[in-house]
Amino acid sequence: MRDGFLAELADRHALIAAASHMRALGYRQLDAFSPYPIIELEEAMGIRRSWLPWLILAGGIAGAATAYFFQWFLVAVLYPLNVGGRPAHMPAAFVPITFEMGVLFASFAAFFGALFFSRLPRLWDPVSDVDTFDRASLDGLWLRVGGDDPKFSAARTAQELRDVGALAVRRVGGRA
Amino acid sequence: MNDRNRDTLNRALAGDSGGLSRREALRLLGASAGLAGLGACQQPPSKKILPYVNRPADVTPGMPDYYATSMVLDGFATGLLIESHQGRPTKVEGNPEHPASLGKAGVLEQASVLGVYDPDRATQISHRQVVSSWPAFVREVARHGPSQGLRFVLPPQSSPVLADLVDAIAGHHPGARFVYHSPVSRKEAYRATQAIYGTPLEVQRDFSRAKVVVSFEADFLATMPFSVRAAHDYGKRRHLAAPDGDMGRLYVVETVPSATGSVADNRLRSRSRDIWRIAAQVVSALLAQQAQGLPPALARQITAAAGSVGPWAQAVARDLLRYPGESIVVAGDAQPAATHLLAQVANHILGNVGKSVWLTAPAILDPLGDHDLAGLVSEIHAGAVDRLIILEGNPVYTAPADLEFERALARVRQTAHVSLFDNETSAACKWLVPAKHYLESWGDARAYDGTISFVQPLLRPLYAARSVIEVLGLFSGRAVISDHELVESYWQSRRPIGASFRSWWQTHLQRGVVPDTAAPRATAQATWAQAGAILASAPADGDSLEIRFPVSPAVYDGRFANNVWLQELPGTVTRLSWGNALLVSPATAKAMRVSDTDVVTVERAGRRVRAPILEIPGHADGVVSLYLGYGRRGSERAARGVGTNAYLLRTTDADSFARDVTVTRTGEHHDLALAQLHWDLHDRPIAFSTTAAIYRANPDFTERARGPAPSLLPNYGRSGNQWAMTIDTGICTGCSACVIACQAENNIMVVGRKGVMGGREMQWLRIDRYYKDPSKPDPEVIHQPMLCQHCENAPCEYVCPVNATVHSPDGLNEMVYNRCVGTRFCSNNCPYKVRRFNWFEYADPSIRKLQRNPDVTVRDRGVMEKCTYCVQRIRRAEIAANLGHRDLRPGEVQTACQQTCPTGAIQFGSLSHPDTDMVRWRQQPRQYDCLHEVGTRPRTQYLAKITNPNPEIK
Amino acid sequence: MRAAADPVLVGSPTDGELSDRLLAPVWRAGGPGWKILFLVTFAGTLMLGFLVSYTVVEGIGLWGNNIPAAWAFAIINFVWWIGIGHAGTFISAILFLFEQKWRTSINRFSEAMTLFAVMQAGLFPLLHLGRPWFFYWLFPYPDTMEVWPQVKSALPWDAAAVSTYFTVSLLFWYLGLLPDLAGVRDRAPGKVRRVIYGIFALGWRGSVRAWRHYRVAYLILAGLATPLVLSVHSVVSSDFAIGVVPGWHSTIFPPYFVAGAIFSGFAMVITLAIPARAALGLHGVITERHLDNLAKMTLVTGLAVSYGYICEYFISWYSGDPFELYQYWVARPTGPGSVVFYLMILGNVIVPQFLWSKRIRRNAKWLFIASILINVGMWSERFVIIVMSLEREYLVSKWHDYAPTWVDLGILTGTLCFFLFLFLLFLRFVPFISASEMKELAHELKEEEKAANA
Amino acid sequence: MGGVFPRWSNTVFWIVVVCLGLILLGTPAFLMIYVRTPQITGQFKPLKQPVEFDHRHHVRDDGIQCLYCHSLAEKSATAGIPSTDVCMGCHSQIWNESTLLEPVRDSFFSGRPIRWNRVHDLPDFVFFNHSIHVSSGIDCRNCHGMVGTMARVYQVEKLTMGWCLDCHRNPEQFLGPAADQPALGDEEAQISGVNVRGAKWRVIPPSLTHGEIDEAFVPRRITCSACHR
Repeated sequence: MRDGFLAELADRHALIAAASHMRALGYRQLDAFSPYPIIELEEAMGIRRSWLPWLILAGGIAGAATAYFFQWFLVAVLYPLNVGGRPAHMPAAFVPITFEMGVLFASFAAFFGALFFSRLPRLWDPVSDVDTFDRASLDGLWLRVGGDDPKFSAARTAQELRDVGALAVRRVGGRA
Repeated sequence: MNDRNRDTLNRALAGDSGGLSRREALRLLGASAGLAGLGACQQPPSKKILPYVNRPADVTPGMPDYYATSMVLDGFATGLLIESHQGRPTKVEGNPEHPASLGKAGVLEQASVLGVYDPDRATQISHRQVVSSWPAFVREVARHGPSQGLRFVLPPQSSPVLADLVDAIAGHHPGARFVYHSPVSRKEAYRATQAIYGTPLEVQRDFSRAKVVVSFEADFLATMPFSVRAAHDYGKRRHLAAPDGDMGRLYVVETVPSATGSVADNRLRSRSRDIWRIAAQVVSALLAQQAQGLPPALARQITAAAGSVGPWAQAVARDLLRYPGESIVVAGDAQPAATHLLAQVANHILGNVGKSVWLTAPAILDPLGDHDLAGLVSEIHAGAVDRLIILEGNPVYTAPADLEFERALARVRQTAHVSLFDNETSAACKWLVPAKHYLESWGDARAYDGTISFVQPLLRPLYAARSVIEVLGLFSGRAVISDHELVESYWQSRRPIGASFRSWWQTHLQRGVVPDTAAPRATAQATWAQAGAILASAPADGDSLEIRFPVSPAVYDGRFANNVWLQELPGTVTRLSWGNALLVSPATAKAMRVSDTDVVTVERAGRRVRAPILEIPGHADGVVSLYLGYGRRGSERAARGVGTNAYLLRTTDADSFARDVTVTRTGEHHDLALAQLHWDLHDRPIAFSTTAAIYRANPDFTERARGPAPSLLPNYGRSGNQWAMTIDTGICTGCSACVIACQAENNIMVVGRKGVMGGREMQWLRIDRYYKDPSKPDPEVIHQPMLCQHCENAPCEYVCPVNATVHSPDGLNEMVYNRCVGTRFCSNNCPYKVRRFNWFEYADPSIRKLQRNPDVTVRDRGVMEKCTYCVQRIRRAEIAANLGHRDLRPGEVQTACQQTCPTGAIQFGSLSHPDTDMVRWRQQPRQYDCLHEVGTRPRTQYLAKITNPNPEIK
Repeated sequence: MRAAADPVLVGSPTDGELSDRLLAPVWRAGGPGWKILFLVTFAGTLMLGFLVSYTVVEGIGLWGNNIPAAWAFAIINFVWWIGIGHAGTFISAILFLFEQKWRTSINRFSEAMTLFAVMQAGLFPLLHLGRPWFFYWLFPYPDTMEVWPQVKSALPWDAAAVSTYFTVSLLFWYLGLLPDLAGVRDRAPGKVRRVIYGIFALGWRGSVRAWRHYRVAYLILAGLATPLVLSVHSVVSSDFAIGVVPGWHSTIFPPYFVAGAIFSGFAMVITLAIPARAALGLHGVITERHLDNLAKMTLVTGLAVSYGYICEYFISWYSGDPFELYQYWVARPTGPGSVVFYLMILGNVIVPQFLWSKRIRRNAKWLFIASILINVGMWSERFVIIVMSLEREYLVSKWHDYAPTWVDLGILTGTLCFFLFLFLLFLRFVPFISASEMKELAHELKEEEKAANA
Repeated sequence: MGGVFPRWSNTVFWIVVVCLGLILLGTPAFLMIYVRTPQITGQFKPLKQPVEFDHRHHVRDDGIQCLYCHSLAEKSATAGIPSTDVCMGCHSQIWNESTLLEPVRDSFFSGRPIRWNRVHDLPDFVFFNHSIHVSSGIDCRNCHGMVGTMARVYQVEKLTMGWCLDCHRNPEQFLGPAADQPALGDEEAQISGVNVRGAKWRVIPPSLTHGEIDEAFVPRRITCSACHR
C-alpha cells in the first residue's frame, strides 16, 4: 500500500459512507484515518476482530509459568534452605509473584503486540508527506485507497472518491 | 614470649595485620561499589602477609592460645585465663583452678581486656605536662638518699613481692609511709573483727552449704571481693532441681537495690544508718533463745540498742535458729563496724563460726589503714612530706571532699603519679609515669582467701609504662628493676624446699595459681574486748534525708570509667548506661515532688552537686543514692563529663552514706540513657516467677507457656547435634558479666549515650528486668537474660528477602552479615527484639580494634546482627573433634555467656547430649518458653524464678 | 445516562476547538505562577537529592528509626505514595471498564499522578535498605554466590508488584497518550517540538487498523490493570500481614489496604484537580459533576476504610489476644503519638462523613480542604499501623518510642516537592486531558443528544 | 505542511531502538560475565614477591612437600606462610650467599618479617579453615592448582562462593581415592608436590551418599555458618 489516493471527508458519517461505498465497489486495500476511534468504520470496512487477545493470553500464561518455575527451581531445587521451618516448595508463597509476572508479561504482549500489529513504530509513511494530512490527528478524516488494490486505477478511483463526497483527493507516494 | 608479642603487635599497630587491613579494604570496596552500583565488580588491592621471622613453638597462627594470669582489684586477685590471638589478648575468662574464679569472671574482669587497648592511656613519662624520660624520673624522684618525707599512696595490696619491697623501702627510707587508699574501704569490717578477736581478721564464708543467709546490705553476689566465687557457690546452692528441692533462703536488708537484693527471698528496705539496728534486733531475738558464749554485758547492750524487736527480725531469727551452723550472716562493706560486729555475733550465736563461716588473716597489708589520707594531708600541711608517690588510684578524684587533696598535693615539693591514664590526680602531680596494664605486667597477689596468684603479661607494654613494683623497686635500694625479675627473684628465694625452681615456677605460672595456699583458719578466740565500744559508735537515727554512695556495678569507683563497654553496660537494677542519676524510691520522689529526668541540686554541708532523678522501685524511702565513679574530669574522653561526681559530697566522716542532705529542684531536665523503659509485665507470658510453696503445690504453673506449639508446618529433621540453651532465671542475679563476655567474644561495638537513648544499643545479650508488681514499694524483680531464642519456626527468617537469615541443620538461627541488605523486616518480626542493626558505621577505628576476635566478622554499616550461640566456638570445636576423629563431647562447646556466668544460670549444649544440665533443666516442670503462644518454638528456654520467702513474713 | 442532569462536558466544541484547547498548553509558555511553583518544587527536589545522598553516605542512622521501630517514615511514605497511585489506575482502568464517561477528562492526569506517586514510592524501598547498593539481591540473577532471593518473604513480592504496577501503568498511560502525541506532532509550532513529540508518537497516524488494535490493547490493559490495582496494595499489606507483630498480623489487611489506597488516591486527585482546574480555566471539561463523582468515590472508599477499622477493633476484642487488645485499645488511643491516631480518625472516619452533603461535594473550596485532611489522615494511618504497632510489640522490655529526625521530615517534604515538580512538568509538556478521548466523548454526547431530541 | 520525518527516519529509529535494547539487556549480561573473569576473580595473575621464590624448583626439583613449609595446614585455620627461620633452615647451608636470598637473610638478621604478597585472598566475612579440608582428604591442588609448575604463584580457581558450593554440595567428587590406594600417579605427585594424604587422614569414600556423609563426616556442608560467622 505504498501509493494510492487519500481522500478527505467532511465528517464521520461521510467517512463511514465513503468507506462502505468503496468497499461495495470492490476495493479491498482501504484504510481510514481519524483523530478518534470510529467503531462503525471498522465494520464498514469489514475489518475482522483483532487476535491480539490471544497473544496477550499467551504472554500472561508464559509469564506466570516462568515465574512459578523459577521460584520453584531456585528455592526448592537449586538451593533449598530451612527458612523459618517452612517447606522449601511452598506454593502459597509463590502466588503473588506468579500473578504479578503473568500480568506484566500480558501487558507487554498487549502494548508491543498492538504496536506490532499496527505496524508501528514507523515515523515516516507515504501518507505523512501529503499536505494537510496532519489534520488527521486533530480533526481531519481521511480515506485511503491503496495503489496495489486490484481495482485501483489512477483516474477512475479518484473520481469514485470524489463521487462519495471527498472534499479533496490526493495522490500518495510515487512522484506526486 | 615477649619477642613474639612485640612482633605481632608492631604489625598490628602498623595496620598490617591481615584481618584489619582486609577489613578496611572491604569498606572502601563497599563505598566505591555504592557509587558504581556494582558490588561484585571491584577488586581490592593486593595485600601483604607478614609471617613470623621466628615462629615461637607455642604459637599456631590462626588458633588462639590461653594464658593464666590474675586481675587484682583493691588487693584481691581473681585468677583468669586470657585468650590470645598471636600475641593479642582478646578475651578474659575465669581460671577454673583459681578459688576466686572457678572458671567464672565478673563484669570488671571481663571488661578489663579493653582497658589495655584504651586509646586514652597515658603514653609517655611527663614532668609538668612536658615529655620527659625514665632516667630523668629516676634521677629527680627516686635516687635520693634516705628520706623522712617520702610517702606513697597506693590501692590496698596483697602482693608478697610488694610487701617485700615495702619492707625494703622501710629499711632504706626509715621515715617512709604507705597509705593504702581505696574509696571502697573495708576498714569497718576489720575494725569489727579486731574488736572481737583483738586482731583484724577476714571473714570467710561458704555459701555453697548455707541454708539461710542474712545480708545486711552486703552485695556479696556482685560487687564485694570474692563475689564471683560467692555467686558460683550461691548458684550451685540455689538451683532448684525439683519442686520439692531445697533452695535455702536469702534475706537482704538494703538501701539501694542491688544484684543480691534482687534475688532475695525476703528483702527489707532500710536507710543505711538504720540497718545496724535491724541487725541488732535480729541478734536480740536470737539472744532471747540462745545466749551462751557472749559476754552478758554485750548481750544486754545489744538488746538495749535493738529496742523493741519487730516481727521481721523475729521471723528471721526463728528461721536462723532452725539451722544452727548452716547459716551465714554477712554485713556489707559500706556498713559501720557495728553492723559487722552484730553479724559476727549472730554467726557466733548460731554456731556458724568454724563451719559455714571462718576467719583468716587478711590478705591485704595494713587492713585497718593505720596511715590514711586524712593523716597524710595533715602531714602535708605540717610540711612533713617532701616526696609523694601516688601509685595507681586517683585520690584527687576519690578522696573525701573535705580533705581538699588537690590543694594539699600542690604543697608537696615532688609529686609523681603512676597511672594508666592522665587523670585528675596526674594533672595535680608534677610527674606522670604511665602504668602498665595488668595484662602487660608481672606480679603476684593473694586472693580473698589468701591463695597465691600470679600475674604474667600477655603482651609487651604498648607504651613506655612501668608497673607499681617497678617504681617501688627504685626506692628499695635494690639493683633489680624489671617487674619480671622482681617477681621471679622473690619467688626463687621462697620456693618450696626440694623443688626445682624452674619447674615449680613454670608449672605455677602456667596454672596462674599456687594451689593450697589459702590462708589457714585463724585460731584467735573471740574476746569481745572492744565490742561494746564499737556498738556504742553505731550511727544514730533521725529523720533527716540520707544520701548513700554505692559503688557503681559498672565502672566501680570510677577507675574503669573510660571503658566504653562498662559505660554502655546498663546498670543491674537501674538499667541506666552512660552516667549515673540520683536514685530515689517512687514514694520519696513523690514526697520531694520530683520525677525521672528532673535535675536536682543535692546539697550536703555546703557542698553541692547537680544530678538527674531516677525513680527505682525497691529503693529505701527517705534516702537518695548516687553511684560513685561518674562525673570524671580527667583526660579520658569516654569518661569525661559523663554523669555526676558523687565524691564531691563525701567527707571523711561520711564515706558511704551521709545524713542531713537537701534536694532541690532546678526545673531543668537531663535525658537518661536507659536501656529499658518499661518493666510491667502486663500479665504477658514473658517471664514467670512464683514461690517455692506454690511451685510445690502446683508444679505446672507455667503450663500455658510450654510444650509443643501447634503448627501447620512440617517438621524438619533433627539429627546430630541440636544446639539449645536453658536459662534459670531463679539464679540470675543480673550481674551482667554475660553481657560483657558476649561483647568481647563477638566484637560488639558501642553506640554511645545518644545511641542508647535512641534505642540503638548493640549488645546481643541484654538482661531484661521486670517488676512483678511494680506498684508495690518493694516489687519482686525478675532478671531475664534475653538473647536470640534460635526459634525452630523463626519469624525473622521467612521475612528476609535475600536469605540472609536462615536455619542451620543443627538448629541455629544463622545471620549472614555479608548477605544482609538491611531491610530490618527480621527485627520487626522478632517478638523478642533481640536483633541489632548497624545504623551507622559503628566499628571503632581506634586501637581498641586490637581487642577484636578474629574469628568473628566485624559488621558493616547497614547490616543486622544478633546472638549466634557463639557459632564460631561451635564450629571450632567441631573441627577439632573432626580432626580427632571423634564426636563432640557434652559440654565441649560453651558460649561466652554461659562460660562466664558466675551463678551458672546459663546452660548451653546439644539436645543430643541428654546427660547435661542444659537438657535436664528443660525437663523441669517450671520450664517455659518466652512468648510460647506466638509459636516460634524457641531453642532458648527458661526456668521460672522460684523464691522461697519466709511464710511468717507477710 | 443522566447526562441531562449534569454535564460532563460543557458546550459542544468541535474537534478542532478541542484539539486547540487541550493540546495548546504544550506549546504555550507557562505563566508566572507555574514558574514560581516550578522553582519552589525544583528546590525541594534538589533538597531531596541532597538528603538521599546524605543518607546513603552516612547511613540510615540519620533517621529516627530504632529497635523496635525499625521501620518508620520510609515505609510510611512508601505505602502512602503507592496508595495515592492507586486512584489513577482505578480511574483509568476500572471506570473505563464500567464505561463511566466522566472519567475521560481526568484519567490522563490521574494516571500521571499514579506514575509520579509510584516513582516517589519506589524511592523508599531502595533508600530504606541498610545497604542500598545491594538492592539487586532482591532479584533473581545468576550471582557468583549462587544464592537466590527468598520468595517466602513479602518483600520480593513487593518488588515484583511495585515494578509490575509501575510498568503496566506506564504502558497503559503511554498507549493512551499516543494519539495526542501525534496531535502535538502535527499541530505544534516549530520543527524541534514536532520532531521530539513525533518520535514519542511512534508514527501514530490514526489509521483505522491501528485504532482497532489500540482499542483491544487498551481494553485488555484496563482489564489487566484492574486486578493489578487490587493486588498491589494487597501485596503491600502483606509486608505487614505476614508478620507476627500485634497490629499487623491481620487478615483484613488486603481489602482494607486497597480501600485505603483508593481512598487516598481519590483525595489526591481532588487535591490536584481543583487547583489545576482553576489555574488552567478548565471548568468546561472538569465540571462540578466530576468533583461530585470523585467525592462520592472518596466517601465510599472512606466508609470501607472505616469498616476496616471497626473490624480490626472487633477482632482484637473478640480474639481476646492480650497483645492485640493492648495494641488497639491502649497503645493507640493513649500511647505515645496518640495525636497521630486521632488525626487518622479525623481524616479517614470523620471528614468523609461531610461528603454525604451534596453542597460540600460540589464546593471546590471545602472539597479541597477535605481532600487535604484525608491525605493527612491516610498518612497518619500508616504511621499508626507501622510505628505505633512496633513501639508496643510483644516484649515489654523493648518498648521504645519513636521520634523522626529532620532528615525524615526533609525527605517526606522532598518527595512532595518532587511529585509536584513532575506534575508541573507534566502539565506543561504533556497533553494532560486526553484530546482524542474527549473528541470521541463529544461525538457520543452529540449522538445521544440527537437521539434524545428525536 | 507535510510530515516532519524523512523516509530514512524509519531506519534510524529502529537502529536506535535496537541499540538501546542491546545496552539495556547487554549491560547486566556483560557485568554478570565480567565478574566471572580473571580480571575480577584475580585468577592467573602471577604476583611478584619480595623474594624470587620458585615453587617449581622447590617442589618439582627438590621434592619438598607442601606441608614442610606450610606446616599449619593440617592443624590450623591458616596454612601458614613459613617463618623466615624455616627458609634459613636450609639456606643457611645451601645458597647461603646467593643474592636472590638477600631479603631472606635480611629478614632473619634484622627480625623484620618478609612482606609477602597475598595470592589467595578470601573476603573478611569468610572463615576458611585449612585443617578440616586437608584432614577430610581434600587435595591441595583442588584449590591451589599445580603450584609445583608455577614460577610465581598465581590463583587458579575462582574462589567465588559458587565455586566453594560446587564442592560443598558434592564433596565426594573432589575427594581422592581411599587412603589405602595410591593417591596420584608418581609423576603427577612429583609435579604438583602434593603428597598430603596419608593413612592418618580420614578420607570420605566416594560411594557414600550425602546423608551418610552428613552422618559420618562433615555434617554441615552448605549451611551458612560453616563459613560465615
